[in-house]
Amino acid sequence: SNGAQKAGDNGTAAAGDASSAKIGLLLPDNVTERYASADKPYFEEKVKDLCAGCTVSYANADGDAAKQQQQAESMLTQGVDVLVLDPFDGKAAAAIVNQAKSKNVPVISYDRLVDSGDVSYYVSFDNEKVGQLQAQALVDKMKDLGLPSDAGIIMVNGSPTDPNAAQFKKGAHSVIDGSGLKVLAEYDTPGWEPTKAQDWVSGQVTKFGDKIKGVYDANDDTAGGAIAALKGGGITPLPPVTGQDAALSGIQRILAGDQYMTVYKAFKPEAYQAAELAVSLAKGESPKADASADTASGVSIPSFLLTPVAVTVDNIKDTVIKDGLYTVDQICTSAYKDACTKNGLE
Amino acid sequence: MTLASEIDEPRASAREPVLSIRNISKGFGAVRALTDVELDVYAGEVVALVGDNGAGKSTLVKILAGVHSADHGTITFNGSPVSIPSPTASRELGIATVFQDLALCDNLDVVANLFLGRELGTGMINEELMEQRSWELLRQLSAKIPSVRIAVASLSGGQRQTVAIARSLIGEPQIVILDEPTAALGVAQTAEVLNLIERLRERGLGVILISHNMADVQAVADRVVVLRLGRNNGVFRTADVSYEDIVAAITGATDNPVSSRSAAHPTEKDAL
Amino acid sequence: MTLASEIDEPRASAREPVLSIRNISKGFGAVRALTDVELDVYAGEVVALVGDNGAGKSTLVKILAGVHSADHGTITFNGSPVSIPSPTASRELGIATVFQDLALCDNLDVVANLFLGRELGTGMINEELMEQRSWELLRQLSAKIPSVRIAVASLSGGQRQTVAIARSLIGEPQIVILDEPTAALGVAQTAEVLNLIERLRERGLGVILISHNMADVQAVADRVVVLRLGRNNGVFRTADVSYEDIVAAITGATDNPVSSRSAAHPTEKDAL
Amino acid sequence: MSSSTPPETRDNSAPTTVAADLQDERLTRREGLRGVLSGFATRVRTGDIGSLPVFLGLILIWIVFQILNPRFLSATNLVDLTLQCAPLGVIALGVVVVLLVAQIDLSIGSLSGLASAILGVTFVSWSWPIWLSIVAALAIGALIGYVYGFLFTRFGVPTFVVTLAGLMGFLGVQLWVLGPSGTINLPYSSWIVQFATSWFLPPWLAYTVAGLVVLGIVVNDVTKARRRTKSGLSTGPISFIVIKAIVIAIVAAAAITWLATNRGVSVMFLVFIVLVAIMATLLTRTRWGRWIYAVGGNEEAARRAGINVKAIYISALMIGTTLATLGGLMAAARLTAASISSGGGTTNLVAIAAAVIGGTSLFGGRGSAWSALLGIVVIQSIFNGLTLLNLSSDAQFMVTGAVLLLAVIIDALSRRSRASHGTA
Amino acid sequence: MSSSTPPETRDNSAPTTVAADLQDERLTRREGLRGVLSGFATRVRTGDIGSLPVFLGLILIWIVFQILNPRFLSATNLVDLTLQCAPLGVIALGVVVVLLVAQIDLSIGSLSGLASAILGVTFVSWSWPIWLSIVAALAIGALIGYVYGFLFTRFGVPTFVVTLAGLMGFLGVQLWVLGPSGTINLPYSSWIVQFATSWFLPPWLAYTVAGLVVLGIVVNDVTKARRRTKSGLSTGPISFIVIKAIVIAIVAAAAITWLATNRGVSVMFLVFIVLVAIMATLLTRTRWGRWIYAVGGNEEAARRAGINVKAIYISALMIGTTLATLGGLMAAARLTAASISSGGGTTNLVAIAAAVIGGTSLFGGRGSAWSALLGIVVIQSIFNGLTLLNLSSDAQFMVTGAVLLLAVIIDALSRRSRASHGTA
Ligand SMILES: Nc1ncnc2c1ncn2[C@@H]1O[C@H](COP(=O)(O)OP(=O)(O)OP(=O)(O)O)[C@@H](O)[C@H]1O
Ligand SMILES: Nc1ncnc2c1ncn2[C@@H]1O[C@H](COP(=O)(O)OP(=O)(O)OP(=O)(O)O)[C@@H](O)[C@H]1O
Ligand SMILES: [Mg+2]
Ligand SMILES: [Mg+2]
Repeated sequence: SNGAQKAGDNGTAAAGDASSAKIGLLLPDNVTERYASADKPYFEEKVKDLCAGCTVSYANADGDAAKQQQQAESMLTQGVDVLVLDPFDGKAAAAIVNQAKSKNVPVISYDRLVDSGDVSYYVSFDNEKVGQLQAQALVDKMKDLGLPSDAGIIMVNGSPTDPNAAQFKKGAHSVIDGSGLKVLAEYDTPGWEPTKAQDWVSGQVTKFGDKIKGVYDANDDTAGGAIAALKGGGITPLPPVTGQDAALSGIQRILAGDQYMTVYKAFKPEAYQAAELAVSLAKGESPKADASADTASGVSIPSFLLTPVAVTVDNIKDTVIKDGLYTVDQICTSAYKDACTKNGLE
Repeated sequence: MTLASEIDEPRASAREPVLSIRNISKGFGAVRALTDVELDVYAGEVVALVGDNGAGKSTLVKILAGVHSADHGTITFNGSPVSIPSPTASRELGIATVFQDLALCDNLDVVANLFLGRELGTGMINEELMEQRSWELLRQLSAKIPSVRIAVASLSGGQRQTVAIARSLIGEPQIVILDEPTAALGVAQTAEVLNLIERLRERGLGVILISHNMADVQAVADRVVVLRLGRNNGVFRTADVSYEDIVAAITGATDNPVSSRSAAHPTEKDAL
Repeated sequence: MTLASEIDEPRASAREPVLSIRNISKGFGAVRALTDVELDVYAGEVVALVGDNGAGKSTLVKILAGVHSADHGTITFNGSPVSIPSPTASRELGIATVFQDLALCDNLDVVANLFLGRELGTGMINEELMEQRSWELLRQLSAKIPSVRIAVASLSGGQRQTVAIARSLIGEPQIVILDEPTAALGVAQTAEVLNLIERLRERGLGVILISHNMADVQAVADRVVVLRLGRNNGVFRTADVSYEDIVAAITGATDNPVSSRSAAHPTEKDAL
Repeated sequence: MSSSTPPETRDNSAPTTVAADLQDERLTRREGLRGVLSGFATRVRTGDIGSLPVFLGLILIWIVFQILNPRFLSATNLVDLTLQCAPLGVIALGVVVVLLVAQIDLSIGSLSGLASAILGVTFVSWSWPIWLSIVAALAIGALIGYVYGFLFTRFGVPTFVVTLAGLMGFLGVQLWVLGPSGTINLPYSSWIVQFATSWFLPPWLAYTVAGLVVLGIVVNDVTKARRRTKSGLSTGPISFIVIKAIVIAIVAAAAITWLATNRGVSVMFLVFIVLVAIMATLLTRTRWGRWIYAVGGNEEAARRAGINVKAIYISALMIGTTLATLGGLMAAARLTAASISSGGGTTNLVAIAAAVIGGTSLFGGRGSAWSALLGIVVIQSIFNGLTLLNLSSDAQFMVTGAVLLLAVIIDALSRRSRASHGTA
Repeated sequence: MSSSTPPETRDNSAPTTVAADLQDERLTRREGLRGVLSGFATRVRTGDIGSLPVFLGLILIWIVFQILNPRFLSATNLVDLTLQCAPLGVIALGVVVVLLVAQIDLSIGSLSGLASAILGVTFVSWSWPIWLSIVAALAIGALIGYVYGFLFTRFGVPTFVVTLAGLMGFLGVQLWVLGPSGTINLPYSSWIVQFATSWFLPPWLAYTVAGLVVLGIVVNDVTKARRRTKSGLSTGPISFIVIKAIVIAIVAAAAITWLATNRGVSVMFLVFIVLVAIMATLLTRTRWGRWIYAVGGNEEAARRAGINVKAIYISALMIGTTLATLGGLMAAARLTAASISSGGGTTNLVAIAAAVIGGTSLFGGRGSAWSALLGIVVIQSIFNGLTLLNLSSDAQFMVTGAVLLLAVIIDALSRRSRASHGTA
C-alpha cells in the first residue's frame, strides 16, 4: 500500500490551496435510499464544518459502472484534490483509481472497497459482516420462537448484477449454512426490484405454504415486497423477515411488527469519518488509520471500519432516533401511531 | 395562351363561377410544379383538366383539397375568397375529391373505408346499415367486389378505385373533383362512372375531371382546360375542338408521338 | 367457352409456346380469384389479357412473377414444366414484369429504382453511368420527369408508371408482362409505350399486355384472352373480333353498361 | 409452399334470394354450423387465425410448467397469477392503443413509478383523501400524455424521443418526489391496498357476473343477427351462437369454481378485464376507435378523409399515459409501498412485449385490446412458472429468453403460410 | 403556412447545350457558387436540410454548457468526451443499419455485456491470446445476429420479440459466464486497455491523417465532377469543392490543435470515425447498401426487384449484433473490467436514441451512418455536461430529459415547414 499521498504534489489547478480544496464524492446508485438521503448531506455538512472554503462535487452513478467512470473523469477534469469513491463495482473501479493516481489525486474508498492497491484509505462497514449480522439475527430469532433447528427459510438476495449483493449473500450463507436451518429456496432479485421479490415470494408461498418459518431478505425494499407477498398469501403469523439500510419504511414495518429487523449502518459517523479524512488529505496530512482491510488481490489498505448494528423493535430509540437519522414524527405517521404508542415512541 | 375569359362561358354567362382560382403557383424544392394557373368551374358543368404527365394536375387538385398549400394565388368559392388549409376545410366548403393515389386505409375493410369520417349510427357505429348502403353504392358503380368485409389491401386495382369513387357519393358536395377516376377501371365500370358524372352535372354540381383518355373527356366534359409544364396552355369548349387540337395543346406541338404514331398506323382508330 | 387450342395459333402454328399455363387456380380465403385458367404466349406475339375489375388478371400476373404461388395448375416455360417460387426465379427464367401497383421503393430516387437489383458498376455503384442511362431510357418514353435525383414518392402518378415501365427495358427478358402499363400515362407517353411494345414484338419477345383500354389492345395485340370472374371466357384473334364482341365477353352479356351507354349517346365515338 | 386445397363444393346456379353480401359467384358458399366450422378450418389452413396460436402457445406453456411443478395450476398460484397480471396488464392495454396509431411510449415505466410516488406522498405523507390522490395521479398522467401529443403533433418530434426524454425526466421527478423519505409504505388497511391484495369476489357474485356476461353476449349476437337479416345480409347459424355461449359459460364456471377453492376471483383482475372489454368496445364499435385504426393504417388517408388526426394521436397518447399511471397505482397498492424502484427495470419492455405478443403490430393499425390480456397472461405465466422452478438467476434469465422465443415461434409458425397466401 | 417565395430569376430561352439533368424547363436554374448557396437557402427555408438542425442543437448545447462550466470545452474534457463516445457510438452504428431495414435490436446492451464477459473470461481467466478472445466475441456476436435473422426471415417472428428474448437470454449467459468471479479486471498493460485508454495520435500523425482525408475528399469530388461532365450531366462549381475542402481542413486542424494541448486524438475514437466512414461508403456506394435502403423502404418492391431480401435482413442484423459486441469490447477495455453490470442500464435505449436523434428513421429506409456519430456526440455531450454541473441525480435525470427534448424540438421546429411543402 502506498498509504496517503500528499495533496501538495497534486498537479491539477487548485493544487496546494487547502482552504479552497475541491473534494469529489462519487456514490453508486439511487435504488438504495441512504445515498441521497444520508451520505451526501452528512458528508457535505461535515466538510463545510471543517473547511468553509472547500467545495464538494457530487455525482451518483445510478447503478452503472461505466457512468461512474465518466463521472470520475469529469471530476478529475474539474481538478478535484481528493476523490471519495463509493464504487458501484469494486473491481471495475480500479480503473478510476488508476486514472486518479496518474493525476496524483488520492482516493478514499468509501463504504465499498475498490480492488486496487492504490487506494489511500478505506472507510466502511463490512459488507460481509452485514450479511452475517442479518443471518445471525434471523437464526437467533427463530431459536427464540422455539422453531426446530432445521426449520425452513427462504432467502431473497440482492441484485444478481450488483457485486455488493454477492458479499451480503456470502456473509449470510456463512452463518446460515452452519446453523442447520433448511434453505427452501433462494433468489437473486434483479435490480433489487421489490415487485420481483414480491412475485417470487408469492411463488414460494404457493410452493411451501407455512413451511416458511423465516425469510432472509437482503434489504428493506425487497423485504417490503416479500412481506406483501406473505400477507397476500395468508401466512399467519408472519415469519421473521430481515432487512438492511434502516429505511424509514423498514423501521415503520418493524414497529408494526411486519418485519423483524434491519441493519443500521450509522451513516452519519461513516460520512463524517470520510469527510474528515478527505479534508486532511486535501491539507496534505496523512492521518493514521486504526485498522486495515485487504483487497481481493490481497493488498492491505489502511482503514476506518465501523460496526453495523442490528435494529429490532427494541432498540429503534437507541439507534436511528438517537442518531437523528429520523425524528419520531417522521416515523410515527398516522398509520403507525398505534404501533408507536405501543412501543413507547412518542 | 387562351384564358378562360376569352371563350364563352358555358350556359349562363352572367353567372358567377362556383370555384375560381387565379395565379396559383406551387414549387417543390427546385421544381416549379405550378406557375400562375387559373381555372373556373361553374355549377352544372363538367370541366376536364388535361395535360401531360407531371403537368401539375394532381398538384392543383391537392391544393383544392387542402392537402398542399399554394405558394401564392387566390381561390374564390361562391364569390368569396377562401383559404383551404386542411382537407377538413375543403370538405366543409363542399368539395369532394377522389385522389389519384386513392388515399385508402389499407388495413380497414371496404365498408370502413367508404364511410371513413362519416360513419353512420348514433353513438355506436351501425355496421349493418353501413354494409347495406355499401352494397347499394358499389352495385350502382357495377363494382365486382366479392366481399365488403375484406381489407382494401387485398382488392384489385380497379376495385380499390371503385371504392374511392364511391366515397365521393356520400355527403352533399357542391364540387366533385375526380383525379383520373377511370384509370384502373374496366369498361363497364368506366361507363358507369361516366354515367355518374352526367348525373352529377344534372344535379347542378360542378365537376372537375382529370383524365388522359380523350374519348372519355370528349364524352362528358363541357370544357377542357389544358395544363402544360405547370402553366395554362389553353381552354376549349369540347364541342368546338378536335382530338388533334387537344393533343397538340397537351404536348405543345402538332408534331408529337401521338400524331407520328397515327401517321405510321393509319388503320388504328383515330381515338387511339 | 373458346380455348386457346381451338383458334389458329399465330404465325407459326407448329411452334411451341414460350410460356404455357394450364389449369391454374388460386384462392384467397373464401374468394376464388382464379379457377382453371389457361394461357399460351408465343415468341414475337403480343397477347392482351382483358377482363373486368377483379377478374383475376393481376393475380395471374403475380403467379407468373413469383409473387404468389398457385394453388394448383402447371406452368410450362420453353417446353419444360417450371415452378416459380420467387420473383428471382421468375426473373431468372427471363420474365420481366411491370406490376399494376408499380412496386417502387418510395424512399429511393428514380435512378436507384430504375436499376434496383441490377446496379451498374464493378464493386462500387457507378452513379454517373446509371444517371446517364436513366435519362436516355426516360427520354425514349417521352417521360416528363424534371429530375432523376428526387425520391419517387414525390413523382406524379404517370411519372411513377413511366419509371416502372422503363425498368422492364433493362435486362434481357424473353417474356415481358405489362399490367395496365398505360393507366396513368399521358397521350404522348401512351403512344411511346405502344411503340415500345411493337419494338419488343419485333425483337421476338413474347408480351402479355393487360389493359382496360380496348383501343390500345386493338392497336397492338395479336390475340385477346378474356378472363371473367376468374375463369377463361374466350380467346380471340384481334383481327377477327369487334370491340363489341370483346366487351360482351368481358361483361358476360351483350347487354351491358357500355352498350346501353353507347345506345344513349349515339354521338360518342364507338371506341368510347 | 403451394399446398393443394381440397376441391370445394360449388354451386353455379344462383339461388333465388341470396343475402346482399353473398351474391358474388366466386365466394365459396358455406351454410349452417358446418359452414362455420369449415370456414374456420380454411382459416387455420391459410394462417388467418388471429391470436389462436398464441393461445395454443399459452396452453402449452401451462402444461409444461404444470408437469415441471404440479403447483403451477393450483388455485393459489393461479390467483397469484391473476394478481400479478393486472397492474402490468393495464399498462399494456395503454400500450396497445399507442401502438395502434404507430407510435410508442417508452416512459410507461417511469410514469407508473411516478404515479406510485404521487400516491405515496399525497396520501401518506400529506394525508390527502385517497380518491384525491388517485385522481391527482391520473390527471397528471393524462396531462403528460397531452404534452407528448402536443409535442408530437405540433412539432413532429418522434414519440420515441419525446417519451425517452419522458422516461428520464419522470424518473427524475419520481426520485425527487420520494427524495427525502425514500420508500413510503401504504397502510395495509387502506382500501386501495385491500383492493389490490385481498378483495375477491364471493363465488355467488362471481357466478352471477359470469352469467350476466354470457347473457350479454347472447343478446348482443342475436340482436346483431336480427339486424343483419333485416338489412338483407347473411348471418351465421343460430346454433353457433348457442354453442359459443355454452362454451364460454362452461369455461367461466370451471375457472370460477377452481379459483374459489382458494381466494377466488380478484376484484383487481376483474377491473382489468372490464377495462379491456370497454377498450375493445371503444375500439371496434365507436368512431373514435375506427379512426384510431385509420390513423395507424394510413395517416395521410385519414387526414384526407377529414379526420382530426392530431386529436386522435393526442387521445391515444393520453390513454397510454393515463393507463400507465393507473397501472402504477395498482402496482403500488399491490406492493403496499411506493418505492424508488417502482416502474423501473423491465416494466417498459415487458408491457410493450405483452402487447406485441398478444398480436398488436408495432407498425400501427393492427391489433386489439384483447391482445393486452393475452400477452400479459403469457408473459406472467412464464415469469411465474420459472419462479416456481427455483432456478439460479442466470438460468432464469436464459430460460425466460428461450421460453419467450418459443412462444412467439409457435405463433409465427402457424402464421407462416400466410405470406404464401398473399395476405402478407 | 403558405409563406410566399421570393420571385426567382428564370430564363425561358433554352441555352444551347444544357446538361442532361437540367433540361426540364420547370427547374429553377442555379449556376456557380451563388447557385449552390441559393439552393442551400431554399433547402433551409423548405426544411430539407438533413442533420443540420441537430448539428445546430449540438452547438447550442455546447455553448450553454460552456457558459455554465468553463471546463466543458477544455481539451481534457473534450478528450474524455471522445473516449466516452466511441464504445456506445459503435453500438449505435450497428443500430443505424438495423433501423434502416425497419427492424429493431433490443439486445444490443446484453450483447455488449456478453462480449465483455467473453473477453474477461477467455483472455484473463483462460489466458487466451487477446486477438483470439476478440475474434471469439465478434464471432459469437455475428452468429447471434445470424440466428436472429434466421428466426425473423424463416418464421417471421418480429425482431422486437426475438431480440427481447435475446436481451433476457444473453443477460443470463453473461451472468453465467462471469458467475463465479463476478467482475474480472482486465490487465492495465494489455494492448486493448491501452488502446481504449491511452493510445492517442501524436499531433504530427493527426495532422497527416487529417490532411490525407481532406485530400481524399478533394480527389473524390473532382473525379466525380469529371465523370459527371463526361456523362453529360451537370456539376457543381469547382470553387465549391475548394471552399468545402478548406473549411474541413480548418475545422480539423483547429480541433486537433486544441485536443493536442491535452492528450490528443484518441485512437479508439479514430477507429469509431473510420468505422462510420466505411459504413457510410458501404451504404451509399455499394449494391448491398442500396438494397438495405430498398428493403427498408419497401420490402415487397425490393423482393420483386429480385433482391435477396432475406440475406439483406440477415446481414443487417448481423452487423447490428457484431458492432454491439465490438462496442462492448471497447467499453470493457475502457472500463478495464468485464463486469456483470456491463451493458445494463440505459445502454440499449441510449444507443437507439443516438441513432434516432442523429436522423435515422425508426420506420426504415431513411438515415445515414453519420447519424450514429452525430447522435452519440449529442447524447454524450448532454451526459458529460450535466455531470460537470454537479446536480443531484433527480435533477440530473430531469435536466437530461429536458435537454434531450429541447435538442429534438430544435430539430423538429426547423423541419416543421417540410410537411407543408409536401415532402412529408
Ligand atoms: N410532394 C412533392 N415533392 C416534390 N415534387 C413533387 C411533389 N408532388 C409533385 N411533385 C412534382 O410536381 C410535378 C407535377 O406533379 P403532379 O402530380 O401534379 O402531375 P400530374 O399532372 O398529376 O401528372 P400525372 O398525369 O402523371 O398524374 C411533377 O414533376 C412532380 O415530380
Ligand atoms: N392478397 C389478396 N388477398 C385476398 N384477396 C385478393 C388478394 N389479391 C387479390 N384478391 C382478390 O382476387 C380477385 C382478383 O384480383 P386481381 O387483382 O387479380 O384482379 P384484376 O383482374 O387485376 O382486376 P383489376 O382490373 O381491377 O386490376 C379480387 O376479387 C381480389 O379481391
Ligand atoms: Mg396526377
Ligand atoms: Mg389488376
